[in-house]
Amino acid sequence: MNFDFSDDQKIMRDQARKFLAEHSSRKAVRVVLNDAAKSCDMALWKGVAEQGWLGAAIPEEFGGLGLGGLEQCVLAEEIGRAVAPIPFSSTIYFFAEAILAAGSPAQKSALLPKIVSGDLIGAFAISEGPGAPSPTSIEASFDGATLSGAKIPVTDGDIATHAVVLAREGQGLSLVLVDLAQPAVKRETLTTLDPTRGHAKLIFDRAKAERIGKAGEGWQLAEAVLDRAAVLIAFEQLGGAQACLDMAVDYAKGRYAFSRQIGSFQAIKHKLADMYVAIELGRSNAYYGAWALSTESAQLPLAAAAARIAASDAYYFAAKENIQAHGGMGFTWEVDCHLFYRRAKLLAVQAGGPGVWKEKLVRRLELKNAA
Amino acid sequence: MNFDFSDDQKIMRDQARKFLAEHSSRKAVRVVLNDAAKSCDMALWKGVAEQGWLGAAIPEEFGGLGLGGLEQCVLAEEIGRAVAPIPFSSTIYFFAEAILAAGSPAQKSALLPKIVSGDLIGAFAISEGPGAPSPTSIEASFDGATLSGAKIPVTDGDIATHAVVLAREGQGLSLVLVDLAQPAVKRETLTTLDPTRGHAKLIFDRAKAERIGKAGEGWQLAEAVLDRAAVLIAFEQLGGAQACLDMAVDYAKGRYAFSRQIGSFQAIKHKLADMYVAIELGRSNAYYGAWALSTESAQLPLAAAAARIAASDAYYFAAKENIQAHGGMGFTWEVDCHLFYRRAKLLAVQAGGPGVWKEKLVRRLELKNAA
Amino acid sequence: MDFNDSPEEATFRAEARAWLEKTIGAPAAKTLVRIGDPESMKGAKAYQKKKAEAGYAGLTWKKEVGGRELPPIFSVIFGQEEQKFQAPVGPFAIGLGMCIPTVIAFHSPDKIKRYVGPALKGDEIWCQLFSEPSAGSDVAGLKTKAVRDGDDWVINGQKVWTSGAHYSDYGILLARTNPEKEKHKGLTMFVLNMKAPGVEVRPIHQMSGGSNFNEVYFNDVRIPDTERLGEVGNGWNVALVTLMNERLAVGGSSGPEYGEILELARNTRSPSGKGTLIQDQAFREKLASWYVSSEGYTLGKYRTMTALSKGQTPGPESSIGKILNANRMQDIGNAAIEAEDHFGIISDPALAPMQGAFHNAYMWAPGLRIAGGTDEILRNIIAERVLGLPQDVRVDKGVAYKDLPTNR
Amino acid sequence: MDFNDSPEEATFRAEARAWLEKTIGAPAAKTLVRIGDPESMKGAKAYQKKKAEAGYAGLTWKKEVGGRELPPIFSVIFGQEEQKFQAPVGPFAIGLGMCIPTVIAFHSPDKIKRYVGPALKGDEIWCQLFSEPSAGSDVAGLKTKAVRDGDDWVINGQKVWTSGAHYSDYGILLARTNPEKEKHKGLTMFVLNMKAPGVEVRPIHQMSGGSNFNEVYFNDVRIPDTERLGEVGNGWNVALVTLMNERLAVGGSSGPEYGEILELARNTRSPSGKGTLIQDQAFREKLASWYVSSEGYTLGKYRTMTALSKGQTPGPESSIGKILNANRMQDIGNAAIEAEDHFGIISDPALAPMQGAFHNAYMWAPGLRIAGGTDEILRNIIAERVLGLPQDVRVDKGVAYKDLPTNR
Repeated sequence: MNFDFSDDQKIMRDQARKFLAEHSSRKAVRVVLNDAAKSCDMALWKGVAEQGWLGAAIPEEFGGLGLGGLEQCVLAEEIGRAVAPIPFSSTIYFFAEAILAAGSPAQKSALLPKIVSGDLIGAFAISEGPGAPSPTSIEASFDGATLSGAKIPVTDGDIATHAVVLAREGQGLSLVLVDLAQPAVKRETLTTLDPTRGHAKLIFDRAKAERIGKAGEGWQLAEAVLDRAAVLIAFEQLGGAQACLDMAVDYAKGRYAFSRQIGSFQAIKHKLADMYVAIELGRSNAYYGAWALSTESAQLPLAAAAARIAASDAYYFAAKENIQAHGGMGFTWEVDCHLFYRRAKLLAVQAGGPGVWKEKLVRRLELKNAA
Repeated sequence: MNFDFSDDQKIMRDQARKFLAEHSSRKAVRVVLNDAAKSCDMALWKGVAEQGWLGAAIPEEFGGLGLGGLEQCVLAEEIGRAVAPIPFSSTIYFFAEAILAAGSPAQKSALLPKIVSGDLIGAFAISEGPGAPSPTSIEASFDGATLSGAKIPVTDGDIATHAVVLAREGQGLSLVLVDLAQPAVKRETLTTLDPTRGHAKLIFDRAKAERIGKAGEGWQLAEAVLDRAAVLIAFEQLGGAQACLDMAVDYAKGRYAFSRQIGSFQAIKHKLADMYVAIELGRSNAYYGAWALSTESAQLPLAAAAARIAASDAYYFAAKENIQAHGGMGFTWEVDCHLFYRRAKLLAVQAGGPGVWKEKLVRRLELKNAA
Repeated sequence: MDFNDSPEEATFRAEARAWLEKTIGAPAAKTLVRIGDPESMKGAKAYQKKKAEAGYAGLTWKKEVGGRELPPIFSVIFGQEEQKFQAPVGPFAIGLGMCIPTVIAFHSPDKIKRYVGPALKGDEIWCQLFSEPSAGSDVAGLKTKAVRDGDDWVINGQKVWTSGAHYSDYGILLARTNPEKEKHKGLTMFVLNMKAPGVEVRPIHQMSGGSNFNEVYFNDVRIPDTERLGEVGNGWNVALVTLMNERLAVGGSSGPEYGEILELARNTRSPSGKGTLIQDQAFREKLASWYVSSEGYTLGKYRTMTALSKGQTPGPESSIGKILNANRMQDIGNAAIEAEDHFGIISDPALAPMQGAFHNAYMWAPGLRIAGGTDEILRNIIAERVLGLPQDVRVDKGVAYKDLPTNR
Repeated sequence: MDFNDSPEEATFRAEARAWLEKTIGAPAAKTLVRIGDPESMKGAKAYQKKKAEAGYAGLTWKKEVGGRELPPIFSVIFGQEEQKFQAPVGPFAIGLGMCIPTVIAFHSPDKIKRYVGPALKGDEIWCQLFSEPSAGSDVAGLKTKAVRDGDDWVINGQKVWTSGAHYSDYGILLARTNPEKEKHKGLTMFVLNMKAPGVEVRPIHQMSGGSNFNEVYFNDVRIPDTERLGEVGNGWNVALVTLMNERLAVGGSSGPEYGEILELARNTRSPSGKGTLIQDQAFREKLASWYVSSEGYTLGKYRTMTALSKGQTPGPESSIGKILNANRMQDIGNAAIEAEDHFGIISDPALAPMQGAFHNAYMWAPGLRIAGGTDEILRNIIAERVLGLPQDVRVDKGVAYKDLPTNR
């Protein structure tokens, strides 16, 4: 039985944590939060590129480190803990994974090295409006050479250089690649709950585009990308949730009310114990997702759904009760609680909301039991 | 604003409570609980008849007191508090209400006086097996003169003298009245979670029966009876939930752990506060149901659903956390906690489970908003 | 059982309604009155003056201070009618609801005369200065010092979460006059002139973005001893009177309710991909619970009104309302955002459903769960004052304030 | 990251499996071994004897007491394989898991020789006598008196919730030898001969109907001082060793799980009247949560095993499992009953789904939430020992046991 990360992976985690503590302190995050014009810390982005994180899971032939999914999970957890204001998930979990999964050799060698170097910022564009997207709801269309339609919201779409877009092609759906640096692409930046990440509406008017993977396989490809991303995001969520618990424990030890540390009151103790339980439940499910991710296991779809559901629950609960444990201070802008409360919601909806994943989980469980 | 019971009704409640404390003490309930052959306290049944409770809402012309729905609610709450082992709900909330709602003058004058005197024990038979019944699921059939089929479970069906049965008649459903004292009716008593109330499977083999109300209106009539019963049962549930809270508060004051009253620990305090909140939420909704019941308001269907949902939640929560607050003692047969835990479940499913009523509530809310 | 006014109540409601129609015009739809902005403040003061002249201010107060000595139910009724007309009463709620009753109960006759009239007429606005950065749930643990100097007291320290401090003329201030005594026994209450030198008001920047509260700093602020409320060292008992009045001023539920999210669900795809959200049974069951909670809250207020109109005083059970409302608000806001899926992250009022009302609920609810008694404190209150459970162990009994352990 | 045994572990597992096939036969489906009934008890003792002879008992113990000094992971592996074969290990779990390790740690060499062998071979069964009617969560508050009389101690009092007392030969007994001392300091541990005069065992009638536990009464029971475990007054520290071993013996989840209720849902009408329950989105979302909780528990055990196989000792975090399992069991039982609608009240195994397994869960879960540490105590343990939060205020510090306030 070896259901844990390796010592090397743990060393990598410690290094990542140290690096982010230095280059993505809460103070640094607040620079982005407080500046409406900023939605990303470009210096940090360059930094993580130099650390090799962007290429961690990209094969060496394309300039990456050729490490596996487990190393990605380790990095994801630390990025989540730091609420890092960089387009890491969009570029790595979504864009790069899509290229790796379905890109042609030409596309790979054209794009992957740029990802490794940090010159390419990727986005993944599915949503076209309120509610969960479905194969029949997608209206953006690809005619084999150009893309037309609108995507809203696109996370990191305001700063992305390229996007992978789900679009209608003939009777089916396809994934298409778009270079966003062309006049046929308009961007409208969006105001969201989480100002530490950029969002935009992307409008395509016969924009030059090329397909990724086979025509008509767009939905299945997108689902596959989402399954892998769900595991990686689960680790970001757990990193954030753990940071909330750490904050709350710290505050509960230092804050006095009625001449006692508030952490000596069961109302607080049990609240924090419940956070811990939720996080550990998420961790166990996320570890299984990590194993399935790194082994390309057939269990991935079910494991990814479980990891995402547990991690989303844990982060929301930890983020909101961390505010509560802080009392009035927690409701102020100056105290960091709300950074996590905001990010928790972004990560909970970014790859599809809880309802979507609960349905996925049960459908996959039914298939498994039928098998 | 006069959203409360009247002083007279409160006096009636105090008298009912005193009477039940004397004649339906927990000790008396345990006589029924511990004796597999017993499912009802007949002496108590005679007693409540003498008190006039059985005729409280039955018009004077049929020997009743001709009081209103509010008085019934007051009695229901006390019966719930006492976990009284009598077929009160089956006979009064269901059987009598069905006769009053749809019975012919002949049926009324034949049956109602016997109810008032306590000689008639009524049952209401809809369920034919696992899961919520639906207009299409009912198989028992009535040919205009005789009834065939089986009903399971029928609460108090083991001791009932008469039953109102939902059965298929031609294309539709009808309510039919059956005298159970005939060879064409077989009874099989059932083992249930709540031994303080009797249950049976009733098997009809061309049993003499007569219709109540119009042919084909059985489902609507049953729904109307269920709406009224839901409000009255809600008061039984709140009476039971309040008894749980009272027990828990009492125990928490007297029981010491770590040399403190356990009621001084927030884990217990907040648990009991949550019970109180749930009960008060149920009470407010149930009061509204009582008002709608007593005024025959068009709001009854919606109010009844809200009252039933809130009261079912409150009773289940109070019953299970009352055991928890009692610790090991609460898990013993000798301590009374489990009487409520058992009765809570019976009352939660007897008139249709929570899922059924949540769907009813929303459907009725949609109608109201559409109107 | 009915929802009708008594004859007297009905007559009063009719008069009130007639007066409001004459004064304000037609009933208005629910809108957010932006308290504090100069324009609406002028309008509010003008309304309050007319209200006082018409005898609708201080309804429950003694006649000698300009009241009408009516039972509390009548001010509830007037408040209900005012709400229908969206009367701009916000700026005066704390002053007339909490501060002035305390002044009347504890100040000297001439001072009472001095303060009550202008407050009733809306000429002067009051705020309440109790909470401090290190004294929130435990108000009696406050630090702000008042030191006697001749005929004055010299105030140094800081208050926090003070609503309306920036537009208030006066405030009632709870300060520590003797750190040698037990914490509850070393406090004294004062009337503070908010315009006095050394008083500095700074807005608090909330996590939700806005600023509805203030910090108030005291730097050698002088208060004449003639502005003391009650005896030296009796401040806690004075504060209890103030806070008791707070409970009567329970606010209603704000933010989107089951009706709003039901509307949203009609036009939103369900997460399961089968039909719309309103057809989703998981959503329908949640909707049922929100309905039960929301209606239960409203009906509970009717029960409180019934008690009032029978001359009883409502107890701490009204704490239930805030626990239910704040948590339901957070839950509904969150559910709506998640139902919107990825689009739910967009909070821009121009794009988000209901002009971002669900997002506001999501960001506001955490504050609502804390302000005026946290969920946890309210559960303590219910457990101790309603259920009669014993207090938690008190480690500060018999200990001088200065010797108490405090934030590290 | 993988779920594989290390080479040594794999070899050991193969040997164990081969031995179990030889000894028991084919792997068996999960069945309830009715501990205590004479027949299955004979079988259990026979199995335990073979197990000891084959060297599979006391795997982790020192060689001089008949163990093999293997790391804990090996006894976990053997336990996993035993479970697949439904090996009848129940009656020995407490004795070999908790009592005998305590005997080994604190008893005299000759007594260790006397007790360990027969226990390993299953000839003698042990029980643990700690909890009392007024000392549940607060075990150290126990009343049972041990008074020195010559070479003996005279025991009077009562224990409760003792599993297996009725078929046990010996027990370890925690008693109060000095009420003048603080409660933790006046306790002493003894080995009790359950057949000694004055020991009376009575079954406890549970709310669920059955009787899986006992009360044990002591009426002038004499224990020679040579059967004392550890120093007089050191009983609490001895007990901590016993309880630490308890944590390693964490049981798995019992009762129906998401798989069973999923089956039920396939053939049950939905409460909404639309299709079957499995098509009901509200049910599907609940099912998803149960799956996450149940799988999370199992995966958490793999994490514990990983720690064990790396030679680390698992901490109190395993408390999580019981909180999750007991509450999920209650929730699933309740949901299944409610899904059956009115029919759900029928608990008769001949009629109820899964022979009444859901009803058993409903009636058993409340006990599971209490036994071996209530939900509340476990949360305290997590908060204090995992998160490092401060203890609650202790009012019994420095107070003699006899002066402590107790149940009124």
